[in-house]
Amino acid sequence: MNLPIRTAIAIAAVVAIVAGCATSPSSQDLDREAQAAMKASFRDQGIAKVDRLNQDLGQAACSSDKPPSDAVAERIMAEARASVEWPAGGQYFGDWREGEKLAQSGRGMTWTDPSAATSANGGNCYNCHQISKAEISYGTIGPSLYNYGKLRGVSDLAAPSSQAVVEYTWMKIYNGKTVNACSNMPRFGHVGLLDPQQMSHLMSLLLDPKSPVNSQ
Amino acid sequence: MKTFVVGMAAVLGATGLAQAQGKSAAEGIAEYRKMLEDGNPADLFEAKGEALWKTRRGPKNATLEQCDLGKGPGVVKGAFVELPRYFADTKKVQDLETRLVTCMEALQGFDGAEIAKTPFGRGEQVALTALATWIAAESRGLRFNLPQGHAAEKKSYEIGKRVFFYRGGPYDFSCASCHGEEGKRIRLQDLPMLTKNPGDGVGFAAWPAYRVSNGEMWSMQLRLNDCFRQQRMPYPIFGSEATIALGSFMGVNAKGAESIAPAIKR
Amino acid sequence: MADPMRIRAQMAGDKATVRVLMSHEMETGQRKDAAGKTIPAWFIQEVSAALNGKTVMTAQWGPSVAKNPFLQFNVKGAKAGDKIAISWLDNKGDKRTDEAVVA
Amino acid sequence: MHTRREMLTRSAAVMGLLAAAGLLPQDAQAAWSAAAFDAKSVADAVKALGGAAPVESKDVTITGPDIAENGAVVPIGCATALAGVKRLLVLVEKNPSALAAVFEVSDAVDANINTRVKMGQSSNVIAVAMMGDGKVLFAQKEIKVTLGGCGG
Repeated sequence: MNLPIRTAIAIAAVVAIVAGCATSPSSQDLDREAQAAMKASFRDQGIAKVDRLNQDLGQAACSSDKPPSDAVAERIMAEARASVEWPAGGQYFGDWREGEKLAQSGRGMTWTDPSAATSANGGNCYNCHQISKAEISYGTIGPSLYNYGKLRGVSDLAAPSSQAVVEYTWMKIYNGKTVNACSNMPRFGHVGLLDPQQMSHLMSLLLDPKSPVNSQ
Repeated sequence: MKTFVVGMAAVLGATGLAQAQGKSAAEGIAEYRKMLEDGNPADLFEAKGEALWKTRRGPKNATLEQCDLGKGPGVVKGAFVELPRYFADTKKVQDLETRLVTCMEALQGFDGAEIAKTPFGRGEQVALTALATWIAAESRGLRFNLPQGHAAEKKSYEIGKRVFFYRGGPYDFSCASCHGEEGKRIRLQDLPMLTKNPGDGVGFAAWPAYRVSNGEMWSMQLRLNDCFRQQRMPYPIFGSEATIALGSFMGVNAKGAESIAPAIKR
Repeated sequence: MADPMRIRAQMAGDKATVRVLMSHEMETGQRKDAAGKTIPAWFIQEVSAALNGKTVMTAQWGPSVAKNPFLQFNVKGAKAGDKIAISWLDNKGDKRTDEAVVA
Repeated sequence: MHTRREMLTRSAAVMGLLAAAGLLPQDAQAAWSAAAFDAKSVADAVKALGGAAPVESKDVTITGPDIAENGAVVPIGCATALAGVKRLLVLVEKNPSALAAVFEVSDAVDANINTRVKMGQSSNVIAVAMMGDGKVLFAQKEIKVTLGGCGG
């Protein structure tokens, strides 16, 4: 337990140094006290253990009302890009109907969820994004994904011209920190929230010309 | 009977079409919320809380009428809009619920640690929620004005700010992921921006609130508890420093906002 | 014992508008608990309203009336100071009567 | 009500309801109409209460939101200005049991009642007025139930 705390503090200190001289010593004391308060204020419950409070570089660097420095942001994005696993056999696509079900489901990874298995998780997509036109209950934390593939000129999933968009979209779902260091979006592939097949269903929902996202 | 069914199908088609072209979803939701305003079941909890305040209970068979919520023993009106605050007797910054536990312990002889361990909606936690509902209602219409004179109160705010932005867990969420920007929503629910004055009764100033979705009264401690659940964080301990510091951060930010608690929420 | 109702009765013209909130689970009997066991139905089945002791309305409710039920109706010919009594009886035989004075 | 004779042939529960439908003595044990509340469809529920085939009528109104933020609590109003109403019914077409509430109204109250119901999904909600002359009139409105919150 001690090691991660120290790591987190070390990261926080690095971030403070990199961010410049705006932080006073007392602010660093408060940072340390806040870390200690977090560790003392939570307990394990079900699948949600206190080790969830241990922060990696990106989580620590994006835990402030100020963004990290360009250098730190670059490092977060570079590490994220290096972490992306591409689908075996180039199997980017599945079934948009399954993708819609995943997009609708807000389940997964809370202390009331019995299992952390990918099969127990939803994509939570509609919580933050508009996707199909039919679903009016959508969030606005993320951009609208309505007509996602159509707006990007995808009319044939297998066409070479679609390749760049396909890869970008996979990367974004797998680990959104590849594109934006402090992205609000969960890293579905990187953290193992969804398996490659589930991600392929979401890919189809967004990009398949037959998906209601693009056909309606 | 057949005519009834056929007739209904025809009408259904027509009204469905008319509605699709009519009000927007947001207008529809606003209309729904307005209809629920009159007759907020929080009233039931408010009445229960008032009775509990005045009832002799606990090992000491005493009422809570001498409880000091920050404005002197027995002063209820106006206490809610100044909490969390520093209390000299406990040497701690306390929110409404932890302060009530202190009073239940000191005046009535209850075991405070036992109450803190009790799950929401059971045993003395039920009483606590009802008491908090009534105490909040006694400050309805008053404006938030948390004291920041004591060093511990300033520190609580600063720690709360850091807790608010703390990202962690499998989703990388912090409180700020949902409540750090203006005009956002999750599904159809508007998300109050809590990093600056949220305006009248949108966020902090609306709790305790009656939750329509499960028909329960939610105190601020339970509200925060479920926020952390949805953040995929571990379980926040009742009355822990992080939860109280968050109350300080949001409460100070809500300065000047009119309290509409106890409100009714989805 | 069930918690008290909240009854408000206010004159509007020559009628009293009565608003009632009842404290009740209104369990449908279709939900399951965490262990997968069905939670038995528990809901108010009968409601009656009386003006100065004379019944003016009765109702039968099913489990799809919302939890902590709300009921609003108008009583004709009431005047300030009159007594409105509301009673309910649930499927377990629990009952409750509360009274309010028309304002 | 000329449906009385028909009703007498039904279950004991419905017979008990007759007592409730009449001028109820102060402390009578009114029986709850299990058959009506068990009915799956709107038509069957009305039938179980001894009603004729409902006819849509502009004289009956149903009010409610177009969209419910949560199906657990949906405010509904049912009313009619017609004289001679015996009962007002509130039904939700797509609920497992359609009937939500039956109000036996006397001349001392307006036939105008507001309450709140649960809805399992988007559905038509229906107000039925059973008249003293045996007519059964209805009005309906579609209410959309949305998925709310984080959904977890």
